Amino acid sequence: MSSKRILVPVSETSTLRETVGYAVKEALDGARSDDPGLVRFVWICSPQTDTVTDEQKEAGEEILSRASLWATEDAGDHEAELTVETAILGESEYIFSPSDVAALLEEEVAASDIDRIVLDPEYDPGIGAPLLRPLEVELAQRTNVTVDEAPVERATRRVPLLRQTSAAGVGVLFGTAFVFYQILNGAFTLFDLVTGTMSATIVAVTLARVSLNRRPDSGMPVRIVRGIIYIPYLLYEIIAANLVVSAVILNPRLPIDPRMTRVRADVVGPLPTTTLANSITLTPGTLTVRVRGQHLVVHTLIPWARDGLFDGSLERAVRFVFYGRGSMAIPSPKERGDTEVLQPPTEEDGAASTDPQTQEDTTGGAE
Amino acid sequence: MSESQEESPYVESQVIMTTVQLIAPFSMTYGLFLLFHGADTPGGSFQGGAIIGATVLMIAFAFGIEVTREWLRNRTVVALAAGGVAAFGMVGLVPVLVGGKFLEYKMYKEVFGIKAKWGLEAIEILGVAPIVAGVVCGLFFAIAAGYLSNGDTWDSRSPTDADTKSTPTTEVTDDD
Amino acid sequence: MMGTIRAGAIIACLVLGLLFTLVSTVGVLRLPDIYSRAHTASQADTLGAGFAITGVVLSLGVQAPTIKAVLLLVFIFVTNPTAAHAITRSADEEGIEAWTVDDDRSDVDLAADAETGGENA
Amino acid sequence: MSVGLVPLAVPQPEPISAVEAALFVFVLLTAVATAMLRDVLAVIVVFAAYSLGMAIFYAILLAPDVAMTEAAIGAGVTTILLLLTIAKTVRPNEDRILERVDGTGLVVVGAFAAVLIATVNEFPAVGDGESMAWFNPAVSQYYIESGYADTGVENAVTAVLAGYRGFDTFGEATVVFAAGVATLIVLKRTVFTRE
Amino acid sequence: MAYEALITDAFLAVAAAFMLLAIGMLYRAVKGPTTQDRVLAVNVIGTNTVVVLAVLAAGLGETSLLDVALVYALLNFLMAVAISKFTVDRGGVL
Repeated sequence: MSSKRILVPVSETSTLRETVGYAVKEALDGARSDDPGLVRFVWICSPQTDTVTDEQKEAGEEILSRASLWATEDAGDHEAELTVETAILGESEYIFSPSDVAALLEEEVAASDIDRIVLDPEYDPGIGAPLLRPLEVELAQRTNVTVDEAPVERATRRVPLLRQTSAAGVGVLFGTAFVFYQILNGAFTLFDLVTGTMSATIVAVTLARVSLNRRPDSGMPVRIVRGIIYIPYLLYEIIAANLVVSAVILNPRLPIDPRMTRVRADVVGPLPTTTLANSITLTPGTLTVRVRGQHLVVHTLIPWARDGLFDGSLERAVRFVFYGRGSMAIPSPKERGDTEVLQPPTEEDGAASTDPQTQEDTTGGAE
Repeated sequence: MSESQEESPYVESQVIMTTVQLIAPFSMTYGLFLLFHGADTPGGSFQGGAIIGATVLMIAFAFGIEVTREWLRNRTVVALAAGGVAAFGMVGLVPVLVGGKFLEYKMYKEVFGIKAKWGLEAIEILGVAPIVAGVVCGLFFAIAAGYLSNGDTWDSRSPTDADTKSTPTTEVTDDD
Repeated sequence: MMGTIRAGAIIACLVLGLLFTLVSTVGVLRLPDIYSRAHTASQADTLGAGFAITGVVLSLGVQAPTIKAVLLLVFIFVTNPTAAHAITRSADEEGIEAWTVDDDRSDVDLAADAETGGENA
Repeated sequence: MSVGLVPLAVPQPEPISAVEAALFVFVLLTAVATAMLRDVLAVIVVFAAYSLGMAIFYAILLAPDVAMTEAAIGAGVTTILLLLTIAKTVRPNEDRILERVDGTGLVVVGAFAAVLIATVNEFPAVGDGESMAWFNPAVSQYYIESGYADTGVENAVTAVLAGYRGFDTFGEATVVFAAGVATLIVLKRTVFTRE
Repeated sequence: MAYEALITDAFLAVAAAFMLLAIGMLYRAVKGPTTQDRVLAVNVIGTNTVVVLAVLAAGLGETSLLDVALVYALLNFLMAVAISKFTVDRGGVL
């Protein structure tokens, strides 16, 4: 499971140092001197002009050399077990969207036999749009390698409150607020249309940079439709599980077996993670306690719920909502070895139905 | 910003942040709805202003006060509160200027041909709501800063202020 | 006939809502520690509220206020799990350990251990 | 109106309903718990529950304006500001959850409460058509009859607050503003110390 | 429309029952032991309040109560979010 060939796209960010450290640590994990791990740093040219200026290229080379210096530094005594490569990408192409970046990275994956991509949470190749989320989606669709965000701890707050926004973003927010206002109101008088417009403008202007994680794109309506399909499924899951858990709680013997577990979910980005975390919480018997990147610390009440969680049906459904039908067919977290019971039973009582395939894969670095 | 974030920086919860991002536009729209419709339906500008203020608190809790501070400048909060009082006074004084009495809405109809109703609406929307929203935010940030000040960088004046922080609660209840 | 069905549906929804909220209350009172209690608080209660408000929606029928009741449902379903997450996260942050069947400590002990033990989450 | 001392129950047009009874118990319990708890943080949390009960009370009494104020202020603002203020205080470390009751204090408070309860009887019943409020045509009746004609506002509460008593409301708004300013003066800072 | 009275009674009875459950929940709010337990209990009471208000709105035929319920639905989780900050290092992370 331990992945050893890691691709890291780099850009000038405050979290680059920690990302490098994380990638090196992951690459060294399980590597031997006869079978060295690989960390490949790539820098993607900014697309401001058709041709890349020397200045830009120099800046890129500077970042890359800094990254590889850090990487050797972090490898320390294990230097022999690590190969560090650098490359500049996209010199001959015009890159202006997340999917272009993803396409470049996809080529890289094929060329260098990469099996994991580590993303800097603040990675931005300078194409001027909030990019991480769409990039993660693209990569999840295009490649079959693991994509994860480096669990960096920033000196400041985890996420900046204000993000870049766009006319489309303001528009979406304005529309939402306006529709909500008219729904509340129920009548369409001139007064309501005027005040509704005013309210929606105020909301859009003040909150556009707060509420939108990313620029709305053409995939948004599709995701909304898929989200609506998801609701009845979730309701069914909630009700079915509720009946089971209710029976347990009303049972005079109270046959519970609470355990803290950890699952690495294969969804990336704030909204998918939150949807998954809240769906898990809403489904009785499981409760998301912490979210660290892709690692969910989930408290489970009964073995039945634990098995359901490890089967990953909700994860698949959330992947369907955000990445489409094609991305549903992934192995369950249990098959991937992405599950772990943090409080394994100490005594051998036969009831311990969950065989914790405890694998110290990627979870160690999450703390 | 402050590199010396002491030991083990606290990581904000992704789930809480995303939910707040989702709820904030709705609660803010609802607050605005209440203050615009205070004249005809239950609720009104006081409640609307309080809900708008609560929306800001919501964001401050999810993302942390420092970043909210960058978003909402000092002068925004002060302008809301002080501007509200000023607007209220203005609406009241205009009838005086044209020979009526303070807050005599009838004068709006007689002199400007505006229905008296809009005078009421004006003090509700421009006066009461901004004052409440501004004061709620202002109190929140002021009290929150009260105990961040222990050696923290952004209380430049007196780091000992922290001990006086329990006084403002009496003022808080005055809002009702 | 339609009236009978509608009345039946409304009352069924209300009874179900009451039932799940009862489960939630029993759970919060009975279960051994904060994490387990948060389960029923966030889930049974959300579903209970969901059913009860569905009853209200059915009874209001097609009119303007109905949509407010539907919005209530939506907001409850979005905010309740977040609240449960926030609460348990804070418990985790304080270092309160989750109770397991092997554990013979009570919830009071667990809370006290978190304060005195000094082990971080 | 009967003057005889009927225990607590106000002469109501309708008997007290099950909801009201349950609500009464709830609010009473939260109030007692708020007074008795030792941990100040717990007091604030339980006080939030009290505010929830009061909001339903106002709703049952058909005062949605007041209920909404209670909702917005109670759920959104008061609890948060109290928490902010209290968060750094010391909490009692003992096992005891509730305060010990002081006998003398209980007697004094009980006597005071008894006096207050005795006056309840003199209140007009909810929805009582013969109460004083309806017999004062100079004020109440006037508001109800000509409020809409005078102000063009459908919500009578708003009509009174912003219309008839606009000057008063101006004063109140200024008081809220002054309260904010006073807090800043006490804390010796602008809203954000560093701009 | 013979059912109208029945349904109204049902709504009022359910509101009363929800209040009784809230009273039960108060035990947890008072007993604790941790602040999180209390906030959890009050959060459930808050959800109950939303339900009671909505049910009363239907039972009393007073739809304006739905507006009050909406305020709670939007703001009820604020305290839970707030407490998640305050319990950590006594609000130092705010």
